[in-house]
Amino acid sequence: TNNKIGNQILDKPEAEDVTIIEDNGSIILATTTSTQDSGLLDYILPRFKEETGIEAKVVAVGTGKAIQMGVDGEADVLLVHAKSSEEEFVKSGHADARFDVMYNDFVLIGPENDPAGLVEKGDVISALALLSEGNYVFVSRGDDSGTHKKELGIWKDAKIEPVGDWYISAGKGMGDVIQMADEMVGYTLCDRATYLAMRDNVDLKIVVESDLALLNQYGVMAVNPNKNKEINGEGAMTFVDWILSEKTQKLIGEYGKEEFGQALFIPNAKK
Amino acid sequence: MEININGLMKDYGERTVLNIESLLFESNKLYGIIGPNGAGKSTLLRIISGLEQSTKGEILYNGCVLNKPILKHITFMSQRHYLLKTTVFNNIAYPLTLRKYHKKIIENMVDEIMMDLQLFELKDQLAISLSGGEAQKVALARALIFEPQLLLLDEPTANIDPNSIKLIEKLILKRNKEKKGTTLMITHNMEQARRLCDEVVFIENGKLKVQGKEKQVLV
Amino acid sequence: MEININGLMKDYGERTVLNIESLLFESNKLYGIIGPNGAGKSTLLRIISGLEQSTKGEILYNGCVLNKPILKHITFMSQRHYLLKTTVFNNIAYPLTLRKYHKKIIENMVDEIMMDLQLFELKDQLAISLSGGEAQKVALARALIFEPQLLLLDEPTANIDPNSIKLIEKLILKRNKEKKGTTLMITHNMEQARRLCDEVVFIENGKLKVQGKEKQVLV
Amino acid sequence: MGYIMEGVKEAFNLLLSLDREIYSIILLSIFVSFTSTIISAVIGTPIGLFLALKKFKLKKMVTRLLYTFMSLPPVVVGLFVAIIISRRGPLGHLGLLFTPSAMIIAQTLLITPIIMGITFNNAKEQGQEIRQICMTLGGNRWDTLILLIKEMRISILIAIVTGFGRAISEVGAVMLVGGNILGHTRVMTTFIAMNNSMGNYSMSIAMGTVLLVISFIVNSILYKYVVGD
Amino acid sequence: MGYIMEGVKEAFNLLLSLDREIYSIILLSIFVSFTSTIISAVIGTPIGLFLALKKFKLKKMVTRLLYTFMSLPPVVVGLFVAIIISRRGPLGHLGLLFTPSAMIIAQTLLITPIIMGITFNNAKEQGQEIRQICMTLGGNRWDTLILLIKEMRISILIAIVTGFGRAISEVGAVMLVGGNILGHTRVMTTFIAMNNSMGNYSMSIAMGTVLLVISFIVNSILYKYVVGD
Ligand SMILES: Nc1ncnc2c1ncn2[C@@H]1O[C@H](COP(=O)(O)OP(=O)(O)OP(=O)(O)O)[C@@H](O)[C@H]1O
Ligand SMILES: Nc1ncnc2c1ncn2[C@@H]1O[C@H](COP(=O)(O)OP(=O)(O)OP(=O)(O)O)[C@@H](O)[C@H]1O
Ligand SMILES: [Mg+2]
Ligand SMILES: [Mg+2]
Repeated sequence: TNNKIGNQILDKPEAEDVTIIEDNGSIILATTTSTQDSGLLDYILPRFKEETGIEAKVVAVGTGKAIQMGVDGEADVLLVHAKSSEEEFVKSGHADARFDVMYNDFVLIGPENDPAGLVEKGDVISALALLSEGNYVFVSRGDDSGTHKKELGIWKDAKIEPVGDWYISAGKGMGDVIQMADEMVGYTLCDRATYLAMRDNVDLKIVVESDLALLNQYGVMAVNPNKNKEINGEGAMTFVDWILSEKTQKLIGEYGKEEFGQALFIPNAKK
Repeated sequence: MEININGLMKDYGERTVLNIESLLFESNKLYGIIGPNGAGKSTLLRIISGLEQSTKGEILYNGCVLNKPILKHITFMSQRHYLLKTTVFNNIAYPLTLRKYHKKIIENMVDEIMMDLQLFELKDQLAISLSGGEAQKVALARALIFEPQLLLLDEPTANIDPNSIKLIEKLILKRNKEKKGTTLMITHNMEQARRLCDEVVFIENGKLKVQGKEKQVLV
Repeated sequence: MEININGLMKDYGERTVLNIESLLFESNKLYGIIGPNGAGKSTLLRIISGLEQSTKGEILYNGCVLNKPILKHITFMSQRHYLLKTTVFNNIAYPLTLRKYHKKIIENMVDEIMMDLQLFELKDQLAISLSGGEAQKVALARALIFEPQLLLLDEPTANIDPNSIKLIEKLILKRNKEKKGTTLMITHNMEQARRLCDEVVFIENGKLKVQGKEKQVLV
Repeated sequence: MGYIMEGVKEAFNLLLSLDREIYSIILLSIFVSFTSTIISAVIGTPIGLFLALKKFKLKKMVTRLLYTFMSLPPVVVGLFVAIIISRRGPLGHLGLLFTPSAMIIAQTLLITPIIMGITFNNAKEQGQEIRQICMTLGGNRWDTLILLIKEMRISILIAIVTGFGRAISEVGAVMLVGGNILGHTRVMTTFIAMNNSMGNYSMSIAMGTVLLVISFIVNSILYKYVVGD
Repeated sequence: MGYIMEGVKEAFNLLLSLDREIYSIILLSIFVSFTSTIISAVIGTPIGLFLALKKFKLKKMVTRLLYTFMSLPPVVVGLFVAIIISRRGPLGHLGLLFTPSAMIIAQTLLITPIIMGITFNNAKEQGQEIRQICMTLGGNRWDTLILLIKEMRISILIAIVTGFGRAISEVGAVMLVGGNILGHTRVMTTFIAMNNSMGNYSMSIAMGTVLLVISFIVNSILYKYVVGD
């Protein structure tokens, strides 16, 4: 019967059937808006509850805030994508370790007709350099998120300081920024998963992709349970083990194939 | 202004509070309206003033039904008068301000009536802080000042002291003598009705009981 | 209840509206308070009732200053009475409800006073829809019903028809004869003062002018 | 424009679909906003009446502060509550963050000043007379409070309706302290905000329509009950 | 708790720093909310008075709808406005999206029902008498409107203060239609929301404190001007 229930849940992954699953407490998972907006969590988390009896409560915020929640001990486990901040986090003793979970990549997206002709450039640094000449709008997350940090890193590599009317600092989540870029007929940098999830709603296409500089690595960290007695350290470890497990990794690799014709995330946990 | 009432009825729910077959108020006369509490006197005046709709019947003002130009020449001083949240002066001046009189003229007119009613000392006092009788005088002054062709007064001297009543009656009589307009005045003071009115109308249970020269009615 | 007033003063801003050096109201007597509009009569009653603070001076109720138990035995019917947004019955019953009388007793008492004042037909009518005189009767009934030791009435019959005035005066006199408490009553009706009062107090410009048996004062 | 038509259509589908998830979101919204409105009314009405009728020093100051608190920003209230009930905060041991209780607390803080302020303002105009009547007829403080509430019921109703409207429609506070967790703390407004940022406009419009319909029904019931027509 | 103390301290730093960016955010907030409050008051007050005093069929229905619209959720209003003025929307050619004008439009839609509803409710109680006085003394409709506004100024004030409070404190609508663009459409509430999502709590609290102080000053000025004390 167990198997049957599992199938039901897989059939309708967003449904969360609390009543028939034993209750083993809950953990708070702080993660980025991109994992929630892409629909991945709704897809895999029912499975976690089913297998472990632990409920993962997702709080989707910017990476900056997710990490702050970790520092404050407000979250039990973090699933974020800002490698250097994460390593800093571990170094400061807020977590014992960080593990790679999966990656996808960032893409530079822009209007269908690509008025700036970025498609020809092929690499992100020269594409951004062209944008910085100021004739085309670029919408930045501007919110200290993983994506924003990535973008700032690229500007730095390109030795350009992005200022001017063309550079829109939005201070908003990924989905909102994509919509703003669409509305303003501009460009933006975003993760592929969110773009794929939203592409039907906007007139934007990918103009630069597959640049090594655009890799987007997600990591998972169980927050140091010594911070306060409310932290569910055990549950957090269970989650980390679970998301790194072969079965879950496979599940991650499958997400999106049906709907978008390609996987949104590539699992890369090291065993 | 001549008022001609025909088949007037007013119902509140089941109850008919006013039912007057025919009643005529002639031009420039002063009428007293008397009758027990709840007889329908105020209701009648409210309907004549246009504040309330009758259930049935018709009222003609100089032969016409009520319209905006006529309305401008009617005023009604209610039993529970409302004074504006401003000074006594501004309250009395208000109808003149509405008619865009010149400031100087307004001042003269208001000063005059305040003198007549011994209100002058209260000129700049806020109306909300007046005593009951003072407030009633102000409401009366406000109604009298623009010399309406039809003046409807609902117990205008109920809270007034005997001396002031004399002043007020003098003003009302003067208006009547100078033929400045028709006056209908509700009162429970039979002496007053006798002193002032050309004719008295007695209403009971919503029905017109007697109309006539005061002496006949007030027996 | 005996009321002893000493050096009472009330100022509004610059103006002194009440300045009474000494005044005594004896137990179980009926006093009339008369005087021109704005003399300070209502102010005096409001201060005695505890609704307003005096600027200076002292009032003793049976020798004590005002406190909560005494307050329970005083009532004040204001010139601009406020009726509750409910039926006539509930309005009159309200002071008894506050005193947690038994429902049956309340009903009997209210019915009786409604009979006395010819209000019975209005029992279930909403108080807001009453005529001016009807409302005044209800306010009076509400003040009389719980038989206060000190009854303060501010022009209680100003809007009442002559017949009803007789009923009301009968009720007030009965109370006085049965020595159920002290009554202070403001009125502008000199006839009424003569008919009812044991003693009359004449106030002018905030000052006590004459106090005495009615005949001496009302000349 | 198409989104709007589509959204309204979808609103019907949403309601008719009998989807358990959608219904639990709607019910949670109603529950949270109702509870906080009731708590706020119970606290705000008497205090508003009291402040209006009592003379005391600093009354002017208190009045202005009260009006100021009527414009408390939901995001600030949310953050404030979040800090207090966060694990490191003084009430952390209660484990309230990201629960419906937290949302109720935040909304209560948000709308109590609104209910209090509107009640206060109306009582300043009509309350004195009512208080005096009760006093002269022998009522004590408690009687006065009861009578004030009865006589001012329509004014108090509008205060409560305004408060409820604010509670059920605000998103800033509940997003912060509730966290928009599926199946736990997701309410109508956070659902709408989330769908907005996912670009699912017609879903947002649909839920927005449902929200307005609920608001309409609640107002009608309250109105009927209080005004009696 | 530390955040809160820190935040209040930071609020002073913020104000004293004379940072142009911070000041332009504050000024934009005030400008946008003020403008929308004025527009809403000009529209909402007369209509509210009119609805309260006029007898017409469906009045009960209109009343309830009005109360319902008092609980319009900012996110829905924002989305609605965004759809209308987006590139593909009917007013797209005006290029209003992500401009202060868009924020004013959204806030105006949001608070007009609030101002209208509160005015309506108060006018139902006191308005009839005022209207009748004006009529019996020879005033026309316009005179009546003026007199109603004068006599009910305190009630109207509270309606406007409530509306302004809602406008300056809401984030859902301005975030959507303004876009929180640095130097263009970033206002106090979107700044706070953004700092929240960045985990800069003390910055949020600081700006929240500034917002309340401004609200206090605006209320005090309005109050002094209208009530005259
Ligand atoms: N809305 C209403 N519903 C029911 N009855 C009403 C309503 N309005 C007035 N009445 C009744 O109509 C009757 C007539 O009222 P009206 O005010 O005309 O009396 P009145 O003759 O002026 O009395 P008074 O001398 O007491 O002023 C009263 O008995 C009153 O109770
Ligand atoms: N708040 C106030 N500010 C200034 N003057 C006031 C205030 N309240 C009352 N007064 C004045 O105090 C005086 C006394 O008022 P009070 O109501 O006691 O008069 P009264 O003797 O009852 O008169 P009436 O016979 O007209 O009822 C009046 O002239 C009134 O204008
Ligand atoms: Mg009458
Ligand atoms: Mg008086």
